[in-house]
Amino acid sequence: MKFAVIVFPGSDDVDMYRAIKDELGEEAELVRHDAESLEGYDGILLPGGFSYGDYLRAGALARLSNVMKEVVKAAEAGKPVLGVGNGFQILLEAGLLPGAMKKNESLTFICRPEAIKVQNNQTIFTSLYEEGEVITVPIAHESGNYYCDEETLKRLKENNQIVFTYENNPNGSLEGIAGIINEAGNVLGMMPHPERAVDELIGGTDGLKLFRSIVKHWRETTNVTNA
Amino acid sequence: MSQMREPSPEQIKAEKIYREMGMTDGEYTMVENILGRLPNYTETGLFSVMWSEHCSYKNSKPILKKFPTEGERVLQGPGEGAGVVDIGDGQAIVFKLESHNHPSAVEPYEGAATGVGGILRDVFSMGARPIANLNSLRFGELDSERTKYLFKEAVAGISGYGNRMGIPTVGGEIQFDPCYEGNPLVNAMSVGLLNHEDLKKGQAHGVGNSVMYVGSKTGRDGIHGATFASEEFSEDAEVESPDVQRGDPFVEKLLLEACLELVKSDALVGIQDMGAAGLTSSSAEMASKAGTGIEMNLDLVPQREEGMTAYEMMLSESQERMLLIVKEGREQEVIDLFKKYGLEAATVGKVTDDKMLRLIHKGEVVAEVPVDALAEDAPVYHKPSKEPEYYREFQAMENVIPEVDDYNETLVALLKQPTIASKKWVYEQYDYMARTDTVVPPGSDAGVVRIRGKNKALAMTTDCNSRYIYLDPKTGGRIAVAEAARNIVASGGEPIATTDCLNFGSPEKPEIFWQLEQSAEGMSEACRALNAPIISGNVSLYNETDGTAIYPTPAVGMVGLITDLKHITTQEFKAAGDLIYLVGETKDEFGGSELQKMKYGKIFGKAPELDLDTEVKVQKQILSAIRAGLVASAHDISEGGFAVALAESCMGAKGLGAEVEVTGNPVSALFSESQSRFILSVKKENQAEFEKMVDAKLIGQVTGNPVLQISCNGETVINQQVDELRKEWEGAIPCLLT
Amino acid sequence: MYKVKVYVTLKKSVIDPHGSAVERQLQSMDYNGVSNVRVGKYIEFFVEKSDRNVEEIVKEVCEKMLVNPVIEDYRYEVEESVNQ
Amino acid sequence: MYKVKVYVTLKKSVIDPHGSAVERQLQSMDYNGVSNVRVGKYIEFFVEKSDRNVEEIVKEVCEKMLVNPVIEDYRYEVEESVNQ
Ligand SMILES: Nc1ncnc2c1ncn2[C@@H]1O[C@H](COP(=O)(O)OP(=O)(O)O)[C@@H](O)[C@H]1O
Ligand SMILES: [Mg+2]
Repeated sequence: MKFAVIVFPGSDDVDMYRAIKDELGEEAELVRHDAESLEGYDGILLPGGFSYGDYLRAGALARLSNVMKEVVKAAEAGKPVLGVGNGFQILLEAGLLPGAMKKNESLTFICRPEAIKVQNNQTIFTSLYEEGEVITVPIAHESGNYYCDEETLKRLKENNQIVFTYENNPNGSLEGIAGIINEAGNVLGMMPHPERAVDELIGGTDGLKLFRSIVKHWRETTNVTNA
Repeated sequence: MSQMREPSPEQIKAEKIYREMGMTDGEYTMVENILGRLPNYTETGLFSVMWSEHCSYKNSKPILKKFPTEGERVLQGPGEGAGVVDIGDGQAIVFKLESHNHPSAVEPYEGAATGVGGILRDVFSMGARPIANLNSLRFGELDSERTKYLFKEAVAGISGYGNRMGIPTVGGEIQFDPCYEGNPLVNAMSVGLLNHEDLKKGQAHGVGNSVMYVGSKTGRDGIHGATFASEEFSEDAEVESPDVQRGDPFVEKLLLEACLELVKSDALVGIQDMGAAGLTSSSAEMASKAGTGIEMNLDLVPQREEGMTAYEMMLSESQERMLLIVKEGREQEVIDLFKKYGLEAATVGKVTDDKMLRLIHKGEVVAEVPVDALAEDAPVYHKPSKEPEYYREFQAMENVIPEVDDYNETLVALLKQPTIASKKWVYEQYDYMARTDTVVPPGSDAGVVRIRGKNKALAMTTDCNSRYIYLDPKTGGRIAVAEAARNIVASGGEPIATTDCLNFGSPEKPEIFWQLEQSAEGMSEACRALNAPIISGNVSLYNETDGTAIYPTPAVGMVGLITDLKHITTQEFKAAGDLIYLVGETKDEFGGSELQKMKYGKIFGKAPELDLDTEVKVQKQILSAIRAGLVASAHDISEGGFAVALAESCMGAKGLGAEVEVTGNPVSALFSESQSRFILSVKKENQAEFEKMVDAKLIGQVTGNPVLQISCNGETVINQQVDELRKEWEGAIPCLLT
Repeated sequence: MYKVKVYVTLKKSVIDPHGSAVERQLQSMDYNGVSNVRVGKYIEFFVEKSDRNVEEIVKEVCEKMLVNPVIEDYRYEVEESVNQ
Repeated sequence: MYKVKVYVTLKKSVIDPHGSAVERQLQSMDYNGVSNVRVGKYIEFFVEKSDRNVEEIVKEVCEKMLVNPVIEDYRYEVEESVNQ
């Protein structure tokens, strides 16, 4: 499976890129913010970091870059799109996922391993987890305080779009929401960093199953055999 | 901004205007002699910044000369942006520690942030990719609103800049003491990695080559920052403070990526960051080091503000800028490369053969001065030194053991002292995991970062117990280096090189100069003994408020090489049943200890002794045992003594406790700060082999019950739930901040 | 040339972590009479005269970039200006 | 009850990374007529009537909490208000 890791100015792309190449053993390419096309990629990854310094609002400037038009197209075409940390913020700003991010309640950046519950394992991103499984995945963000209005929350719940929640809400997120998926089920945004939990030596391996789920789904739905 | 008429050369002399720029009468006369005429305003400015302590090290040079700076691994010692050490496989690491004290006292967020930005540029201007940051911080006691503000904002600034750069902050140290109340210290360290062939230097070789300017535009920020950093604070200092520099980490990240791409190109001849004294120091130093001159047309310098004078442009400390020397004819490549990253590059001058720095502004030559006079040949002073009264008094004192009624209470109280308390509140604001190479995050003795693709890692730490140094600068200097090395060794590494930042009061005072001399002497001895030469560093003098100096604070940064990932060791206990060993001798040593400060509200007496032969032997033994796979956990004993260190080894583990038995005076056994000591835990099956290798005393074992129990001479002196201890220890700093 | 001022505020229904923190701090400093602190943004810029209606441009810029309509409201002022 | 509005702007000579980033992005989206973007803060709060002069309170609050005088300037407006 071939992933595009989208690089905005200020993104931290290495973690995601290494996770895919070194730990998952799949193909990954860095694709610049001004790229004209995302053709040929089977999955789109929006990594963490501070695109455009997170200036103005986290994700606000990145969502206006050229490549985002292509990300929207890919999402509409049903390709898996995963936004992590800053990537999640960009997906929200771009309207690919509902809601918005506010500053953490503490107003400070928080970096630490966090216990996350898998609320929905019926997605292409989480099929290898058990429902209700509690995994440890690091967070590292300053604006991870998820917000949406009541109506949206109701819809998220009805459609089972809340995929991950925090066990001990670290940032003030509404209902401890850590990750949500779109209605179509192919765009996932999450603040915890699964790409930082793919190696026993560093941060554990609880994030691996997420990437493996994506690959498994791709294998099952594509008749191209992977060499 | 309205254009002020600059004073004429005659006026500068007659009205002694150079004094306002920090230049002495004698120095002014030297300038007159060098030029053979009166310097104009711009030229006076160039000399005043370049001859400030911050840029010229005029007072500290004689001291720095004594540092051991050579070793088989050293590829570049002090003198460039940062030092470079070989780590094998054609790779090298680049690192340096640098102060940003004065800016941080005025505007803590931006001061600390730009401190991080500055040290990063020092590292990547060498061609290295920064892979980890650390810091060393000092504040007053956390009891005033001002200190809380300074502390919170400085941490936020480091977090704001370092995190945005995508570089993990993996360690550091913080101490709180009233002497830093008016003069906090913010020292930032960065460690970079490079392949030998990418090593770049800040040298302007090749007459005719182009001088190029890249990065942010120049504004009026921080004019005279270097001079400012070379003055002490007085009550009205805040009024006079120059515009503070403000950083833009986003631009710096672009600059980093662009520069790292550029160093792969042979179009690049030299590169230096514009730090203190911006364009002036970068141009003069690059030319001076290469034996060339530089001519710049200031009209071509990208400017953010209108109507800037030559003086303002040359002295501006706008952030996120670099000066490049590029092969003649290859400029467009550089412009295109930077454009790809959204950055501007401009050709502003050329390398000449006349060893002059010549500046042209609006068609006129506005300054013409010899580069060597500005850089290499700046004046050097040998300040008088005098042993202070207090030192003699302290040395004459007998060691007294503080009285302790309740050992349990005392342990808890010590764990809550901000200097000892968990720094989680701080380091959780740092993205210590960025780049996913941080094997040991902050919270153990040293941060450990692996080298991708190789079976090796780097251990890194910053240390300096300034209380010992105040009591006895030479011993304290030795201890600072030895402690850093202990933290490296306890993590499984072999110390390979050292960096330092000498934060002191005014060198004009003989007693302060003596502290500087003595502590540098002690540091040198220890670096020699431990084979960890000093490859880079920084000096920050005049750290005084209303005439009172901070404790002498020569912060030490050290990096060690871990030659096999299997050797990585942390301080927390691993499994119930493991044997606990104490290495080293405990004496009745409380001078400058945490217990002494807590009990008496002040420090006095002798610093703990340090025997370097013992230190070296102990460290060698422990490292061999770790390399032989015999050690489950290792932790050096530092502030607070044995009981605090043992508690730390328990608190880091989940659901484990310890039961140990010690002997001697219980207060000393628990709280003395004797040096060269470690607490190790060892699996039972390794007992015999371990004991053959390390002179250690078996004192007890790790228990599956989270209780810390210490008995002394057969009597239980400490009995505490580890969870309770952790709560107090982790809660102390957040509690003081609300 | 026009000078534009944009005021961005969090929607009433959205809790403002920054404002709340300021308020808590003020309370602890005994400014008990201060309430309902809301921290928003105040953005200034210039727009050159062109064929396009300046308000149209301002609205576009706000809606595309300066404001996140999920949580924020905004208003703006446009005034003619001779120099920057 | 008073309603207070505070406008915090960066001093002229201080760089504004937010403003510059916004401007660069606008430029790349062909809003070439937009220039000199500066991003500041707009803060609203209420102050209860008391013995103390409201302006005095506002100034104190601004200088102690809301504004960083080293890099920022501010101005404020106070108006009477019946309800929050
Ligand atoms: N300013 C800081 N930044 C990051 N980590 C810090 C800072 N201060 C302390 N730490 C971390 O907290 C832990 C304890 O620090 P310290 O008490 O100085 O350790 P030691 O006594 O072993 O030198 C270390 O892991 C250290 O890296
Ligand atoms: Mg230690």
